[in-house]
Amino acid sequence: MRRTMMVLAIAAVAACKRAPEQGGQITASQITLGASVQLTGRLANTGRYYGDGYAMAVERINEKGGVSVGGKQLKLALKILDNQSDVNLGVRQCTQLLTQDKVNFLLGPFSSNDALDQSSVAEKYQVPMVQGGGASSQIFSRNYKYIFGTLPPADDYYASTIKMLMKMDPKPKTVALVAADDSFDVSVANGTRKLLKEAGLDLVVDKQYRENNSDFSSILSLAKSSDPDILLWSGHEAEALNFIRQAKSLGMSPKLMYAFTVGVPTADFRKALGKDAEYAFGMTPWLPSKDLKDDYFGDAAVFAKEYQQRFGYAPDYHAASAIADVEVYAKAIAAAGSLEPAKVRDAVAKVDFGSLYGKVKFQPNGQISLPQTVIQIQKGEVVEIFAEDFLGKPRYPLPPWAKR
Amino acid sequence: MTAPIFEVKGLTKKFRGLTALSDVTFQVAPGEILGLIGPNGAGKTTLISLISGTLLPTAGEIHFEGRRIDGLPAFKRARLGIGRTFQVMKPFPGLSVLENVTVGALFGATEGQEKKRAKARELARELLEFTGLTRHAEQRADQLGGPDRKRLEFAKALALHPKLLLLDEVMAGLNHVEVDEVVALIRKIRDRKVTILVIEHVMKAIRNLSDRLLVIHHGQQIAQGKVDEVLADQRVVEAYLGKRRQ
Amino acid sequence: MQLFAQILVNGILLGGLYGLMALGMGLVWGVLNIVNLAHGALIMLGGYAVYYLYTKGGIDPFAALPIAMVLLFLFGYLLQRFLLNLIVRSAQLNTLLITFGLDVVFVYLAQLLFSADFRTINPPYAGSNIDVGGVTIPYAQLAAFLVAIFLAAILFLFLDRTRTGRAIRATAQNLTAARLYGVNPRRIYALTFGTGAALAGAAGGLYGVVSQITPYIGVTLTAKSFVIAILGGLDKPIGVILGGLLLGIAEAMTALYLDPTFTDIISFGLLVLVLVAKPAQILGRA
Amino acid sequence: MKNLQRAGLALLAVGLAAVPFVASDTLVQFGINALLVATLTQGWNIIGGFTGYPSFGNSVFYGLGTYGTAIAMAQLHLPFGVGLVAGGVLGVAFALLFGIPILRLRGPYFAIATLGLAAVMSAIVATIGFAGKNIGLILPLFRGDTLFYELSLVLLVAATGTVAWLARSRFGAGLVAIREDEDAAQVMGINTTMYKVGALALAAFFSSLAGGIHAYWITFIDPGSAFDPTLNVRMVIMTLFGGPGTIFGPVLGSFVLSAVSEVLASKVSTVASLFYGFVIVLAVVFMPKGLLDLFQGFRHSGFRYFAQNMRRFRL
Repeated sequence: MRRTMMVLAIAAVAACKRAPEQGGQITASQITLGASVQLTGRLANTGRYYGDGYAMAVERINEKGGVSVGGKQLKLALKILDNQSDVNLGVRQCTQLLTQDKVNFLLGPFSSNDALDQSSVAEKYQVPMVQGGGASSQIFSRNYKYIFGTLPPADDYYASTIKMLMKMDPKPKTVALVAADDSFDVSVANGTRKLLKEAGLDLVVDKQYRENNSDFSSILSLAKSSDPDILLWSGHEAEALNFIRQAKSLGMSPKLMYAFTVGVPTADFRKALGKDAEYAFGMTPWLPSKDLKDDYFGDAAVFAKEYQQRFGYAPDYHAASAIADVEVYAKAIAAAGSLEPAKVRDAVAKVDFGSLYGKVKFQPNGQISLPQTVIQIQKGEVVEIFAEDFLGKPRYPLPPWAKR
Repeated sequence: MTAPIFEVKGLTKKFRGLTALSDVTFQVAPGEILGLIGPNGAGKTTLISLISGTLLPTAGEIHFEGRRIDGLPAFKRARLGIGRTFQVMKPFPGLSVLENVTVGALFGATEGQEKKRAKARELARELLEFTGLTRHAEQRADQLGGPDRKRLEFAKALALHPKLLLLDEVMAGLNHVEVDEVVALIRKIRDRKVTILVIEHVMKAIRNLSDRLLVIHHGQQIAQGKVDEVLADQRVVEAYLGKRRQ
Repeated sequence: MQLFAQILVNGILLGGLYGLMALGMGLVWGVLNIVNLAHGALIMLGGYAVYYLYTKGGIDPFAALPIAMVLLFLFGYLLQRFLLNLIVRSAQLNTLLITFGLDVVFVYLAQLLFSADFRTINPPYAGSNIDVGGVTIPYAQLAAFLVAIFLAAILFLFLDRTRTGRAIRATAQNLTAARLYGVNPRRIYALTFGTGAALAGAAGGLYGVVSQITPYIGVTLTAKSFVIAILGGLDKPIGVILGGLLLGIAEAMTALYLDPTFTDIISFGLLVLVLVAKPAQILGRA
Repeated sequence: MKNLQRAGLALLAVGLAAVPFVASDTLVQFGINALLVATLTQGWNIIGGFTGYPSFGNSVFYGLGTYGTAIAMAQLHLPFGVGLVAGGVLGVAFALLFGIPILRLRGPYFAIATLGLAAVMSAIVATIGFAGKNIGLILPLFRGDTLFYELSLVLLVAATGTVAWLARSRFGAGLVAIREDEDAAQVMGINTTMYKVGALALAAFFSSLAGGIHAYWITFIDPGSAFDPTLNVRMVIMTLFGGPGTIFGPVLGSFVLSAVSEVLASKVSTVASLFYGFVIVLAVVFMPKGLLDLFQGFRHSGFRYFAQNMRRFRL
């Protein structure tokens, strides 16, 4: 027994001594970005956009010569750890990245909850974290100085959709709102309630459900019995799939349209639902458009094609947001002319450039502001419908399930 | 007869309408050995469980040393000095024989109770000596053979410093030699001024041991008194041999 | 009133599937005394089996169910025969430990083999329904419910009427007694675990038809099965199905009359209450 | 010999206490986590290992400690010390209140009742506005990992000290007797209800304090992470891995498993969970009685230890 404890103690001491050397590969000739991302586990399905997006951006920037810092061309390096969708592990990995692997700057994980936790580490060590996976307003309400986000605020997700609805014919009157109870979706729901009130729409069903719920039959039956004109939904992709499939099997369909915060832009969503995905409205801050010019990839359309080729699945705004995160560092480091965290942080706060993701410029709280383009699935394709004004023709109103 | 150390009045136990024990009344004098007999299913073990407190009575009273105890939980009765053995023996299987007995010494009747493990262990060793288990002291309880397990039950119960010891069929499954050993052991225990209530099937042993007998049949108390008188009682004979029709 | 009837139907249909999920877990737990934490992973594997049989093999999901069950049976049989049998006589919690490890391995391998993509088993008739007096009854859910009841009935008859089934029940009572029965316990153990896995496979296929499959669905399903298996009395098929129905209806009603965020409070609260208030009566054994 | 042992332990404690001053921040972070998990495991050992009640709901104490601390700090703006006490009180009070009804259940029924309680509490907290609903609470940021580390270490030492006391005290003997045979324990004069509730309260005490420290350290909590049900499985597994009902087994088990999973997570990253799974499966097959037993058994009989075990536990 005693011997065992001794061995443990010795091992612990030995581990201490060796620890600092392990991250020693960093040389002055490169800038290392670190991230703890959900490559496996519950959130792996969306987490992969970040792992793949970061890798692709770093590679491309290096192909284009890297980043110029004080007259010297430095290459980017990337250190990604898989946090297995475990929030606590993510926090520890961020610390490891900063203290042991000595990465220069941090990139973010997917999801608001993970970003909330991980950004505390960045703030603690006063190293910038530019993250493209957390949109909840909570992340940016803490007066942290080192956290930046490239997803637009959750509160405004339905702003463009509601604006569109007011211009539709027939004009909707009643709305059902269904949202999950986690940080991001509560932000969405709160923002949406306000927007609906301003627009003069009548909220007839307002239900919150528990995160990871898989059975929506009660909510659907309730919604069916109050027969709303439109249904606005906010939650996670897995739940959206269940919701739509169960809506079909219970014959629930709002009179005019339904819209979802997540899922609609992703290929996975369309593949899993097949033709049941038709008519679903959604939103995205990003579409692979030729008009989005980029210094490294040409434009967003080219990027989307290359991404699809390389990884075997189509990118959505998560991937584009991830690319933008890396580009933010490239621009900010060049502007700062230094690798000092505080200086780079100030430069990040000041960036203002056009990218394949859109115009990247942070508000004082650290979050980006991008309009959400309303999209709809029509014949298996994602079609742009509305931004400031109509971009495409919506299929409206929604026919009941039996007549599709 | 001196003032009874232990007294049961009108004790009744029903399980969901089924009467397991009905209106049992008896007394036990200090230092006496009372034999409790009856056919299988008569309610003997129920009676013991009611006395030790693992079951609560539906009606009736139990008095011990002038104090009413039928509302007390089992552990309190144990601390007052009522020890029992189980028909299906219940050693602490994963503990050594010594530790099994030590537990009794740690928690038993208040005056004999040892709060310190070391002292309790000393006491336990004495009891192992007394019951002839010393050479098995370090063995795991679940590795003991049949007769030794019975001895362990005794030792555990004795470790409580009981004033009243309830023995539930401690001789079942033993051969003649072993039965004689146990009878001798029970006598030795009685010599320590312990009052004993013994349930037994082995008639020879019970006849040898008991000062008085109590007979239960179908939950009813059908006879009580001197050993020979009770065994000659017509109802007792009928209970054991079945009613003969004329 | 119509809404109430609809919710009741929803709850019953869902509850049948819940019951089927728990059947296998209860059987393995009751007979082998193994609390199989990998049960949800087996459900997940069953889901993938049916998914691939349908999408790649073009076999109707309900026709693919028996095939998936056979595959899962073999898998379960081998798992018990060559791995779990090695440790079944050590502390009961050890089986918990090893099945937890297996769960981790299965989930990882599933992600490697099948990717983290959402998969749905979506035959043309999934989503169609029939209207009975204003109550909508979805065909796929109804079929899933009937399959669940059917399998529970088969399991009941198998345990009650066949020689092998009786041997399994004898094993549940007492291993030594089972030996006297003339059965080879190693085989019976493997057979029982295989049967449990086969039932999990069926549940997985049906789950894919009404919901979706990812490598990670197992954890929640294990927890649900755990609860239902206990409520229903472990290796009592009828009881387990009733337990499933109870949970399904309770969840559906809570979502309607209280709040959807309360479903967990009610279902687990119900469980605790049942356990604390009346352990012996409600449960098959206590 | 005994003194030598004590000296060794003291040395080990001092060595562990020195870690934040000599080691890298990463190791300290890992240390905080490993120490807290070891404390939880040791807490489980009290109710599960000693008393034989396999709780699957100890996460509820951890969660209550987490929330007690977080509510005090984030909503009431009280200092950390007050929060920690609040969390501890909440956890122990819960154990006392619910211990009596659920400790009447035995074996798997107890396990599932505790699991249910933990799930209910998590769901209830997610609907309380004052506790931040399902969105969670944000605690003030504090840059003091050394403090967190030392606090966690003190807590673990206290928990282990308590278990060591159990192993030699009358109270501990009572718990072990309950584990071995509760009916027999009762007629031997053990107030089983009080002892069981006492054991649960002790477990709750250490678990909730661990939760409180973790809350302040991680700065953001929500019901999902505070009442994480997999935490229960981890506690059980780590205890069994090390050796349940022993003093150092649970600590050893949790250190080893934490280290294995951490090394895997940072070195081989994506296949980490696969390896972790295999480690557990192999551990059960080759050391079904835990690490401590393996050490003793192996010293005693070498490689035959494995064969002996195999023969004993296979069907």
